[in-house]
Amino acid sequence: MPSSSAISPSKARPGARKGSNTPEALLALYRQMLLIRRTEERLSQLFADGEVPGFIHLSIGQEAIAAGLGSVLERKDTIASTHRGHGHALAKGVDLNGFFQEVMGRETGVCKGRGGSMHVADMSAGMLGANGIVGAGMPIAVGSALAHQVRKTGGVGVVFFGDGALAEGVLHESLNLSALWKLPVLFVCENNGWSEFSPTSKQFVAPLGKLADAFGIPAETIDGNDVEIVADTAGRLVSEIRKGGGPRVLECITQRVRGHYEGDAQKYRDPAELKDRDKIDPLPRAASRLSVLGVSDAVLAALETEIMAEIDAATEAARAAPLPEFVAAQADVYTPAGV
Amino acid sequence: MPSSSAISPSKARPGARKGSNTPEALLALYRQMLLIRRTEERLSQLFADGEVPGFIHLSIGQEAIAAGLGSVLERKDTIASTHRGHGHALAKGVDLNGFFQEVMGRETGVCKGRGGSMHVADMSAGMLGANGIVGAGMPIAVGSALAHQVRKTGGVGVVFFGDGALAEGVLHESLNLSALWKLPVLFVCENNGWSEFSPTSKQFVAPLGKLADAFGIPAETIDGNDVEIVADTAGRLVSEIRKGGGPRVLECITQRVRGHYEGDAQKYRDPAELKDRDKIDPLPRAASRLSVLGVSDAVLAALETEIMAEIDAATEAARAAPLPEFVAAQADVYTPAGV
Amino acid sequence: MAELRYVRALNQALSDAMAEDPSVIVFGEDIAAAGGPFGVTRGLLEAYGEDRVRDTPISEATIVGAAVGAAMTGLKPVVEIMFMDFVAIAMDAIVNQAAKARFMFGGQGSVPMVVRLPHGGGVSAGPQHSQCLEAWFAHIPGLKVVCPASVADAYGLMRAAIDDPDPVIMVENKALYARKEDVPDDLPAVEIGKARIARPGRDATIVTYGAALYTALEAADTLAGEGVEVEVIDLRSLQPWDEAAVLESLSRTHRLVVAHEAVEAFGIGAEIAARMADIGFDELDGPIIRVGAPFMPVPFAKTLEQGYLPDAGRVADAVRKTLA
Amino acid sequence: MAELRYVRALNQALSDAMAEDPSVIVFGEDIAAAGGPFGVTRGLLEAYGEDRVRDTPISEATIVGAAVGAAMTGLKPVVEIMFMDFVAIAMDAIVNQAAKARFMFGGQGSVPMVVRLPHGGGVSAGPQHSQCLEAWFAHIPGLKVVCPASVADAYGLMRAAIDDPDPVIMVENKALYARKEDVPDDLPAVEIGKARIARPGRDATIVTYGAALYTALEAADTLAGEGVEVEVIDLRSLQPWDEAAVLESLSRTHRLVVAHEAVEAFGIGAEIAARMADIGFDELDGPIIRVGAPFMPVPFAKTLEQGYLPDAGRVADAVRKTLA
Ligand SMILES: Cc1ncc(C[n+]2csc(CCOP(=O)(O)OP(=O)(O)O)c2C)c(N)n1
Ligand SMILES: Cc1ncc(C[n+]2csc(CCOP(=O)(O)OP(=O)(O)O)c2C)c(N)n1
Ligand SMILES: [Mg+2]
Ligand SMILES: [Mg+2]
Repeated sequence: MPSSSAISPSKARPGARKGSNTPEALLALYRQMLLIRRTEERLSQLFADGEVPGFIHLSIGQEAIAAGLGSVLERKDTIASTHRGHGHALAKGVDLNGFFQEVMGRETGVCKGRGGSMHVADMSAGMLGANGIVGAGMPIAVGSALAHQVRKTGGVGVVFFGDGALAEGVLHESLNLSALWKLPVLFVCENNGWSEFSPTSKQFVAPLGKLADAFGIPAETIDGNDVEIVADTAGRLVSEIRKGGGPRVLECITQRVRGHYEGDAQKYRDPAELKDRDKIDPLPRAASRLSVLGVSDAVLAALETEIMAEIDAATEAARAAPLPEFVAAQADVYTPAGV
Repeated sequence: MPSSSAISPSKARPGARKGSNTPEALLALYRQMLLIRRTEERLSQLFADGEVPGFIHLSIGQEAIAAGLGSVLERKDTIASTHRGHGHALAKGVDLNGFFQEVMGRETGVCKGRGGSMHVADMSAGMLGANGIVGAGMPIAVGSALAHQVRKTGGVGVVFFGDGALAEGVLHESLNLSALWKLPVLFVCENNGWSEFSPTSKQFVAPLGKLADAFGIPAETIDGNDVEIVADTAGRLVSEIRKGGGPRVLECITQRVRGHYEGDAQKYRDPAELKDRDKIDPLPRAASRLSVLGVSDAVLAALETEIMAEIDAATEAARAAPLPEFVAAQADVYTPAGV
Repeated sequence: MAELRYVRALNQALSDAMAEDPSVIVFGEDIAAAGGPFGVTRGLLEAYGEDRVRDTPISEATIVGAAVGAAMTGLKPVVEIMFMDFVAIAMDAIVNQAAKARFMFGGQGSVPMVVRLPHGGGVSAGPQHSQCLEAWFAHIPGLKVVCPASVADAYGLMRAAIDDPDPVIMVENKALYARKEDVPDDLPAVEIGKARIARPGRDATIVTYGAALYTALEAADTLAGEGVEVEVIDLRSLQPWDEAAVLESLSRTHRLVVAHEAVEAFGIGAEIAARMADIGFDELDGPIIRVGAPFMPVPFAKTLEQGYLPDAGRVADAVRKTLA
Repeated sequence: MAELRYVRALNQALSDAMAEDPSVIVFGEDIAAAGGPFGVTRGLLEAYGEDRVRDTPISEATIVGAAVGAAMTGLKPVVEIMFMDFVAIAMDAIVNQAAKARFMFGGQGSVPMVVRLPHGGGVSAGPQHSQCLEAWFAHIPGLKVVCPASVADAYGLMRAAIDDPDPVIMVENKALYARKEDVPDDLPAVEIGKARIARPGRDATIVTYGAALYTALEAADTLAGEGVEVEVIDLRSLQPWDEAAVLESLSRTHRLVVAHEAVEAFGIGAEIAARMADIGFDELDGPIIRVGAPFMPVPFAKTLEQGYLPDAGRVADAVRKTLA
């Protein structure tokens, strides 16, 4: 799509390339990305082994966006996510154990195994849910922004959506309503160039920046593979929003490394598209920046070990966790009287 | 709304003010407008007298748009209209008698009294229906444009919609799909500043021209009260579309003279808004242009008489026409076998 | 005791709820400054301010979607879709989001929102402004559906709907807005899920709701003249509906008719009848007969709409038939 | 005779219809280049070209709305909504436009379009990718609704749906796509509205459709072992449905069970049961029992979905209960 050609991921906004982050802050961002990456790699394996039911959509390659956003949001801020929402959930603070147990369909999962990968949510963390309906998160985030505004919480609503979702009419309606009411909401488009099995360039013709501009909403298109750029830009936009500046749009150019879902043979895709993957992959990029900032390889290796231990533990805990029971689940349809 | 303030109706595109029309062509446009005006005035009366059931929305003040468009469309072209669609229907060639009989709920009406004012349609005239659902005509016109394209009819699909409809998501989707597929479709926004009881400026923030531009669709905003400007611009756009140029957007600035529906007390509206009505009313404007072009008052007076006779006849015919019978109507739900 | 109109009862309920609970907000098309197309929301803007009473653009999908998001995060939105027919544009937010959120998130939270849907015909509003689509919602786990017929219930069910922690579809028959009744000054909330015996009787039971209640009562009057005493049950809630009350009545009368304005086929009445043909089978001494709209769009012309709308004659015939 | 998969039968039907009639076009999300998420449209792009086989943006409301406009003006569009759940976004075009156009325009024209809606669970696809919402459409005058269970019917009903002058909702159970059957080489179109006796029997009738047919047949096998001979009727068409065939069977067996995967409450089975409790009342020797999904969203976890989906055990129990 036009907006993705307008910016080449690896050389986007070179001036902004040197993020304003301290080594500690960047290390935290890196840690978050690594946690998401290793978690999804593990899920990929578990899925292949039949330990994860249903279908799952991995965000491998796109972690900088979730991590960058997560680093600037507060717990009271609310996010609405997509079918590709593992990263968003973890970066917003959903507990890793509850997450694994959910995706593996356990009673102890964050949604008691009722929802699974496509419906991970944690109200206490302001994570209003992954969503199986493309675009549906937009009005939900707008509504949560309305609640922030009316309740004067000082919070911000954020919606993540893919480039394929640009074609849904709710985008138009949500941009308009949030501009009209000056709602504290950030629209984050994760533009990975793909909409399932089709390049989005064959589906949607309007650059998001131009669309936002028509609604008078300030928009930025950035290299979504550079976690510092994401964190810096998101931080700036979120603080503008928090100050009452109204909605903002942030388009992050990135790439989908895996298939649309796990098991997707991707016959429709030229493998060459990913040949420069290492150059654009947010993790090695952040790692090399860290080494420029003086963080040693040993620190990164230790981090790796630490995260793998967490993930191993979460995997084992999920395996050991009880499966949900049908009769109990029926009680979750409606709120029990007296609650 | 921004797009309406961008252009002041009475002095819009002054260069274009002198239309390229011959006296004959302008007289035909005037005739069409006059027919619509007098028809709706009659309906207003009939409604007040209880002879028109349901509720009706008049386009008084907006006739230049219907007449201008109607003058450049061929019979094979297809239009999708709105709740305020009387003018579109008549200008597209729906028979006046069938029209009156429909709006007055007669078996001999163009839709056999099944639909009424909000659902006037005539497939043989390429009038795909007024519509009770705001925005719903857009994808229908887009679909008919698809049929024109696939069937290579050389025809064009046109959708009329109001400024209030700008807020519906189907606009976004329809603009995108028609740009993507280079469909022969013209989007005609009748911007009368009102969306029911609310000024559209309090509902929608994006100028249509900017929106269209985001989709790469050429758009023009014109004085919709000048029938020559409408006819000339529509003629140019329709011929570009017919030549395969893809979709176009035409925004016509106009005003709603009557209430949202007949019987609307309009407490919400400052009567001063319409004080300059005569200056912007498309009928006197066209009439004075006609006199500049040498058409005598006598000709106009004769036209008036002729049209009133047609309308009187149509009214009487409708009064005399049979009411529909329930049992027969049930047979219209599905196509009978063998058709 | 004072005379109150249905529309005013709804308005009062909204106002009382907003006065009691600052988290209640109201939004929709032309509901604020103009007070709503039917006047249900009149005066709320003046009383509660523009933060809590908002006119929206014509964007039904996002109106309801935003209500879901707001309801998840501390507000209790009451949104209006001007005519029930238009809810076709907003089904995702209701069905895939609001209805499922509590369950699919494992009971973490509730979605306390009300979607107001004016339904029904009788005013030549035609096929796209008259439909009764409540059966769609009753079929969706996670939703509640109510449909008040009386003025007292208009107040009481609106209060209950707003108080309810789960999403409630509030169906209001347009023909009832102007209805007047004498009601007590202090109207109570009405428990969702409880039917009401609108007229006691022993020979047959008519189960109904909404504007059809008055058609049923008229039929009962006619039948009383023939010596047939019909019990009329006003369901009030359609999801959940009061199975026990219907079964109890049936076990006294042994005859069942179900009447509503909605299309008969696959309508609300189908479930009532089906359920009674199961759990109430042993009580039945005659066929269960439904009276609803015929299988056609709501027509415009008066002669057609008259033929279309179920009337007391058809309801009385149904009772006679099951008694035959 | 050759072995054919359900998904291939649908594909063949689309291809044959496109070959015969140049006005048939197919569009939807990822249906062209990728051949559809389930492969139903595979090869059509190559065979019929990009003018007639089109990938669309993710814009369900406009996909279906455009199909309506195209169908009014000379084409016969077949559109796919990837999962039936997503049709919630496109209800206006189906219900307020396609279904009503012929009637509200006084029978001037038809709207020959097919909307393909894959429904059903069983693969842990969760609450927003598993719903069976066909009852919504069966309630709407102007629509037809079909749901093939067998491979031959997948072909025959797809052909009939495309040939039909009115809008047809084609419901395909995802779990059946992989199903294989031996079928004749020359499959005929199947008349919409005609049921099929999938298994003859004399002791009770099970009325069913879609994937639940196989659950019902399994139950019939079990019951045969107990000496109970069940007749299984595959409705195939849900609107119109074959009332006469059901009544005829009931008048031989005198016992009725209705089984489907959709939520039981206010589902398709309610209408079948309600109708038979009226016109078939005198034939009934036991309660009409329905077996459908419980009143909850389709859950994700395997243990939950197993408990959720109606199985042969529940169907057999229902038969035993009505025979008791
Ligand atoms: C309303 C709706 N339509 C279609 C789908 C099927 N679907 C799931 S993901 C997807 C593509 C989304 O693309 P994009 O928004 O770019 O997200 P990405 O997968 O690239 O992260 C589609 C069409 C859906 N889930 N919901
Ligand atoms: C989907 C839908 N929402 C709301 C309405 C109620 N309604 C009818 S006309 C109208 C305002 C339309 O304004 P505009 O599009 O500017 O047309 P105008 O009346 O000015 O001609 C509204 C809200 C409707 N008919 N359909
Ligand atoms: Mg994408
Ligand atoms: Mg307007």
